[in-house]
Amino acid sequence: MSEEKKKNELLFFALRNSKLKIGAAIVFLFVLFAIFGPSFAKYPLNEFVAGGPNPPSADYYMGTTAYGQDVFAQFVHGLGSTFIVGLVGGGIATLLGMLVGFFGGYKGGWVDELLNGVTNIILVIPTFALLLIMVAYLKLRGILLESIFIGLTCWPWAARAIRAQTFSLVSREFVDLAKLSGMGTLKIIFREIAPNMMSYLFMTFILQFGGAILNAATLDFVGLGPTQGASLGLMMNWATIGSALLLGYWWWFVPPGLAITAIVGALYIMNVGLDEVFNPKLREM
Amino acid sequence: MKRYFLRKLLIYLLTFFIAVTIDWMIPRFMPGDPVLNMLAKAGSVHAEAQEVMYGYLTTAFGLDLPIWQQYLNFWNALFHGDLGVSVLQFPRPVVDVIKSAIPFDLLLLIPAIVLSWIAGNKFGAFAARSKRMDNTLLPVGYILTATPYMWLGILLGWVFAIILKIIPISGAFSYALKPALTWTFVLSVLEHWILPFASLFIVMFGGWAIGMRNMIIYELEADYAHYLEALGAPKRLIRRYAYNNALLPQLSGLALKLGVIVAGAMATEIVFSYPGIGYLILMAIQNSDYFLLQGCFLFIIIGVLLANFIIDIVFILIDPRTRLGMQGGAS
Amino acid sequence: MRKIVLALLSVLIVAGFVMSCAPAAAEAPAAEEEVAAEPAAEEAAPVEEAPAVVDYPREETLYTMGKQWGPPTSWNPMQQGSYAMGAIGLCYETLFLYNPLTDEYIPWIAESGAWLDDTTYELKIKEGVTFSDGEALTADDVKFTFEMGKNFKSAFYSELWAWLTSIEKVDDYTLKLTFSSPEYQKWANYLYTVAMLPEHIWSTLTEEQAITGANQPPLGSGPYVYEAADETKVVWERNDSWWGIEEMGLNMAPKFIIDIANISNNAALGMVLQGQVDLDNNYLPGIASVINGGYGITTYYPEAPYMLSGNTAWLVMNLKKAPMDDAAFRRAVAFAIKVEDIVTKDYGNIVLPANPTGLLPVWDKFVDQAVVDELGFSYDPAEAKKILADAGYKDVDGDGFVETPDGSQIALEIGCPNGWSDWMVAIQIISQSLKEVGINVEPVYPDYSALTAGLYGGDFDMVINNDVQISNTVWAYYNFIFYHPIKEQMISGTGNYGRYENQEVFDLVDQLDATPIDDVAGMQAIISEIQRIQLTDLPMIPLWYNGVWSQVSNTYWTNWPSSAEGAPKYLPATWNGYWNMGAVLMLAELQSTAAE
Amino acid sequence: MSLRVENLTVYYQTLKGVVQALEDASFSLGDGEIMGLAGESGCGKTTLGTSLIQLSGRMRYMRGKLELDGQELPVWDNQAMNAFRYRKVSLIPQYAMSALNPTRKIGRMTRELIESRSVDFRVVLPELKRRLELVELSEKVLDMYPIELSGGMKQRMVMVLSTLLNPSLLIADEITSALDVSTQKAVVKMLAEFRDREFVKSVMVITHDISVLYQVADSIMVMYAGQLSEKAPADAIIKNPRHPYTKMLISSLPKIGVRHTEQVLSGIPGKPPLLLDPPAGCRFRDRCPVAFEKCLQVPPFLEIQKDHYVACWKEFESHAQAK
Repeated sequence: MSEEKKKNELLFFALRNSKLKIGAAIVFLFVLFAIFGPSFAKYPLNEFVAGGPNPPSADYYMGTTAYGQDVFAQFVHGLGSTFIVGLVGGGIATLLGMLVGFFGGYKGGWVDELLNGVTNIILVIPTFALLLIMVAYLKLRGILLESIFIGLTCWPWAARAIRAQTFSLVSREFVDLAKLSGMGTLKIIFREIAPNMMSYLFMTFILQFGGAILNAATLDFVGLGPTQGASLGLMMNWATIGSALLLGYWWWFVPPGLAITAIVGALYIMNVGLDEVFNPKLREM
Repeated sequence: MKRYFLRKLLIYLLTFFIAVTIDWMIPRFMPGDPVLNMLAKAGSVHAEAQEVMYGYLTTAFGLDLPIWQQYLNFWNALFHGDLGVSVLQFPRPVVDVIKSAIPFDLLLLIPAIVLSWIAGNKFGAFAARSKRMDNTLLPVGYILTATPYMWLGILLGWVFAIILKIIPISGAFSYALKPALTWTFVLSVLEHWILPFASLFIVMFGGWAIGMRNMIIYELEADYAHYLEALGAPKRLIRRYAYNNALLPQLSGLALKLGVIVAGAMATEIVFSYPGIGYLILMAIQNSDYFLLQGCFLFIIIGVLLANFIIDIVFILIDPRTRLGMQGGAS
Repeated sequence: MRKIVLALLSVLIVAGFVMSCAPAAAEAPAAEEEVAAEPAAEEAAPVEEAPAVVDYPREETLYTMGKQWGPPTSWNPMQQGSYAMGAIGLCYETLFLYNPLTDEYIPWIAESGAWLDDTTYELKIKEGVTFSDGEALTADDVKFTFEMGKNFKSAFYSELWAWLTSIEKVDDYTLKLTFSSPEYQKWANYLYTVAMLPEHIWSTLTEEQAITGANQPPLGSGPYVYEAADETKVVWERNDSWWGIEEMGLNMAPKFIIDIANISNNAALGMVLQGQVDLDNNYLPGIASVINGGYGITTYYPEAPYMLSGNTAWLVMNLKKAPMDDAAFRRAVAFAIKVEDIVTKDYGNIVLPANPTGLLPVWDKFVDQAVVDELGFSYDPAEAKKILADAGYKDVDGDGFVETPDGSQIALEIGCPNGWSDWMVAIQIISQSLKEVGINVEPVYPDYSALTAGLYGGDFDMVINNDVQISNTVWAYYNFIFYHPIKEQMISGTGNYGRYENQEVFDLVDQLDATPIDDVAGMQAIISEIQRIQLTDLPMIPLWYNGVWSQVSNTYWTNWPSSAEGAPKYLPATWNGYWNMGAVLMLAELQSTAAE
Repeated sequence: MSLRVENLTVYYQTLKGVVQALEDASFSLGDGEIMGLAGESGCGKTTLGTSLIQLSGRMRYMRGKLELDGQELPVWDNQAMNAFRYRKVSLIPQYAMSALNPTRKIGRMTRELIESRSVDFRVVLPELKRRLELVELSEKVLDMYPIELSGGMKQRMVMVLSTLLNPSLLIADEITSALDVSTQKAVVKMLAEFRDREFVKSVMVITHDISVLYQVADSIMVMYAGQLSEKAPADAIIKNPRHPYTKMLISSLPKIGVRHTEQVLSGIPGKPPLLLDPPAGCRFRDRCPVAFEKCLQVPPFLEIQKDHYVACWKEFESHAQAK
């Protein structure tokens, strides 16, 4: 089948894959919210506009924190940073993972051992050990910094996964043939191996995207997150610090967690949809 | 094979060496002076005494030595199981502090990880059986794995501890008890254990289920599966093969997740004030007890490395492809 | 393979259970104690034992929380900050107690103490005071304890010997102390902070053992003895042969006192609300909203500020840096900060805005109102702008922020340790209100040690600090603000981190130290001079009074200290140094609800 | 007659529409006959082959009747077909190299497969060993993992495995394409050997490589664009082809026994038609030098000589004249 046709077919299946549509719709919705939400926020971010905690009302769409900050403002800005983290963090992690995974898996031997060693080191050093030192030195930390940090520390997962996958491909015939035909390493990797695990790479990226978001949430929650702006993890952090549960300020800690779950969940569902689109075999299941 | 193992071992030792070196840097890289922090915490009224104390403790922590010597001493002490003294829990040795936290982690993490892995794989394989189940059951998996550990923890605690008041929200066992091997105590331990365990288990379960589901679908489309079908082999057999083969990537996933899980466990332990390593780390961070921090990280490093090594070996034992592929690489 | 995994799992679970009892085993002495203390618990192993049985009956137990950051690890009264809750106060005792609320010194181990002349102090000790092992506590033990400061330089009170020359034993219950230069105020402080140690146990210890040892289990003369401790708590059991029962007719109500190591705010508040903790000394955000909320939770005051004031939160500025080196600028800052917002929004009205002098309410009598009226300050942005303008601070480049008179940009940082949530919010509010008058200050949250390093080394702009606590002497406050001499490293316990230099005021502070504690008029005279200088130069700006955080549950115990008529008037706090500030007397006043 | 096929028609369901991969194939296969099935790639030979044992997901059985040893083959009914698979009809797949479960020792996998077909492995084992010997594989392979075998070894292993239950019909799909010439010969010879020893009654060897067929095949069937063109004894096809397409196919072979490469026939102008909506009548028409108006109808597959079937109007005419 020619390239042109392939494209159409993918598009065709993309359009009639409900998983993909639902997932994408949810994510898209939140993206819109993140982009346009701030302009609807009545109050500036993190400013102490109200006397104290207020339940949601026409005045404060999503209520206010115990300190009288507008939750809506925090929420929409938080959404924004969530996507930044996912995109930047997940992106960097996936790229590094591909690089390491492909070469390790394909080359094998000492290259593999070396890359493996590097992976292991990153893997075994609890990532927030590095973060701690960073935190200690940087009095001001932004979302972008956090994203980059996550990207630089969370790639081993992808690397290992891709490496394993590459392994199984390397022992397949077409790779042998390619080798016999004297193709160069890069060529084989990107012409033979990569295309054969496109959907897998996609899956990896989206998992990383979601993973980065969850990672950030955890870091923020233990108080190692950004010191400026807003993030959903920070909201939860402050909510627990402010005993929001016991005082029943549900509007403070429910939305951020829900949003994260919804976004990441939607991403995963979307991802499986894509998987089916890319992989005809799955369609027939 | 032997040669291969030796090489692997070497790699791991190297990794260990580097990781530990980085770990060693933590307290020394931190701005400020651990001893000063400690004195600041001591909050003694009289500065004069503090200055004496300062000199005294600096020697006690061996921070007055040249850096290279400190490094050598660190390794030396390491092999004698001495990780220095905790600042937060002065004068308690870091090793003691960690020792008393480890059981709670084993209690929490091992069952959570292993059970969720097994259950998740089964569920994923089950979900992959038919389109209908796939579409109905799996979204559950996605939602679960997409839930932030601590948020689930908060909600669980909220529902069971605060609204229903049927499970204690914090600690590892009732404050009215002394640790002793009695039923009362064991029950109390279980009752405090269940919520943190649940929030870890549930989230991980979703992850494994999805992983397995994706893997098994690939396997079911593999050539050997088609061949068996052509020879009229029953679905049962084919599924079994697919499942077993799909377990391999899942297994390597297990090794990889450990790092992440530690973080997740940390968040969970914080929510429930469960006195494991994660909680200890938070304590150490908040009180800038970098010696304790160092110890905790060392523990994690060793744990993760060990797990990786074991899983590597298991892999070699059960996956001929890897084994032979690697031998090829080795020779 | 799954079989293997399962096997592994089960093995580890079992291992986990067994090991989870390790803490008990690990603390060998403790374990032995337990065996001795209650065989019942040890025999409780058999399966048929009813699950309801607990080691500490609830209605006889007082649960406290708030002091212990991390597991209890030291019972050594020489480790001022880190000893386990109650080591001094419940177990070891001091010569006197000091109750700040009534400003009185209560003879405790001591029968009396008096200055015979400017350099000699006579100390009489109660007869019949005994340690919990039955040994009598005599002049020898007191002498030994104080002389430990001479022999062991690292003892926290070793500096005492810079101005104490000798201690001589007159008889078994009388001591005569001779001073080179009497520092009355400081001495008065020692009288209720130094715990008396049993010579027959401590005399054999080396300096290292004595100063850095864990001293577990401890043996003191107090109303409670060490029962047990593990990762999460320390348990004290009432000493029914305590000397105080006869000597002072005091009967401590709780049979057991269990102090729980701090847990997350959520969990803490939860336990308070459910009556699982009787006395909680954590800062619990939002507590105001549950008081009188039907939970049976009360605080010292039934309405705002709810809490007693325990220390002053200061805005410390680096006087070695422009523009903080300019008194006018500092004054403008003082006028610009909207402390009211911090009080209402950050703390939900559980704190009080500070008096311009920064003196705690208990020291109102030392506030020279005339000086305050003349030189004091209050939130007034207009005034702040005016002061800036007059001093030549103008917005030259039109970025909305003023520049220094010499036209250079102002971009300052105000810091507090990362994770100190209430302060993090506070500095956000401060930076917000300073920006409103055109002073460009950004909030920053460095890690604690980074912050203190900067503070001690003089590398900072603005920092919130509350190092000095409520105590018997206002001198301690001025010693903090005007600490001298200025050193390279102004480590904790000193003060004056902004490096304010003014010999005149330094001398006044020393003079104050050398004023007898009962010479109130003399003190007032000196203090009003100090206050004049303080309010003119504003080396630090007092912001608000942190409370003696204390919320109590009336589910199991009642008659807590409170402002109410006839209620006990003590600091309801378990923090180190507070038991001996009268809190221990609270235990005798408590009433069990089970009793009724 | 071990296999009789009548009007077997199989289409593919794709997005673009229905691909008419196999149109009214009617032929038969005698006991002990090894029939080669040749044609350019995409001519539907693999479709024909696999449709005899298992219709893959997107294949649609349209019509036709299949009979094996007098029993009807219910290829349209996946369940019912199971009874015939392996015991009656078996397959050596194109992907023989990766047909074995990589994580099972070959012996164990074989056992599990055999037992899953409710046959006692212990009974089969001796025979299995004998056959391994026959294909020059030592018993040890049973204790090996597939990855430890060379391509040729795997190929032979699969051969043994696929024929272990002595199926009546064996479909060998492109068994030689991945092998080098010498191994090809060996494999092909064994195929014959298997037939002679009656491990299998009859074999259908699918390949684009006529030279391979010439070595073993008793008869050769040529397909073009989903239609049968010609079937005849191997000699007849090679020496005296009747269908114009076959003629070109043969003539385009430089010399007998030399490998024919996979390219579109050089000698013939044009390309085979798309099977999405193929032209009516003879699908070779457009490329056929001798085509005439009659070719607008589909030519029947007629036996113009003993065992020599052709589907070409021109041939029918000349044949008629010859008589």
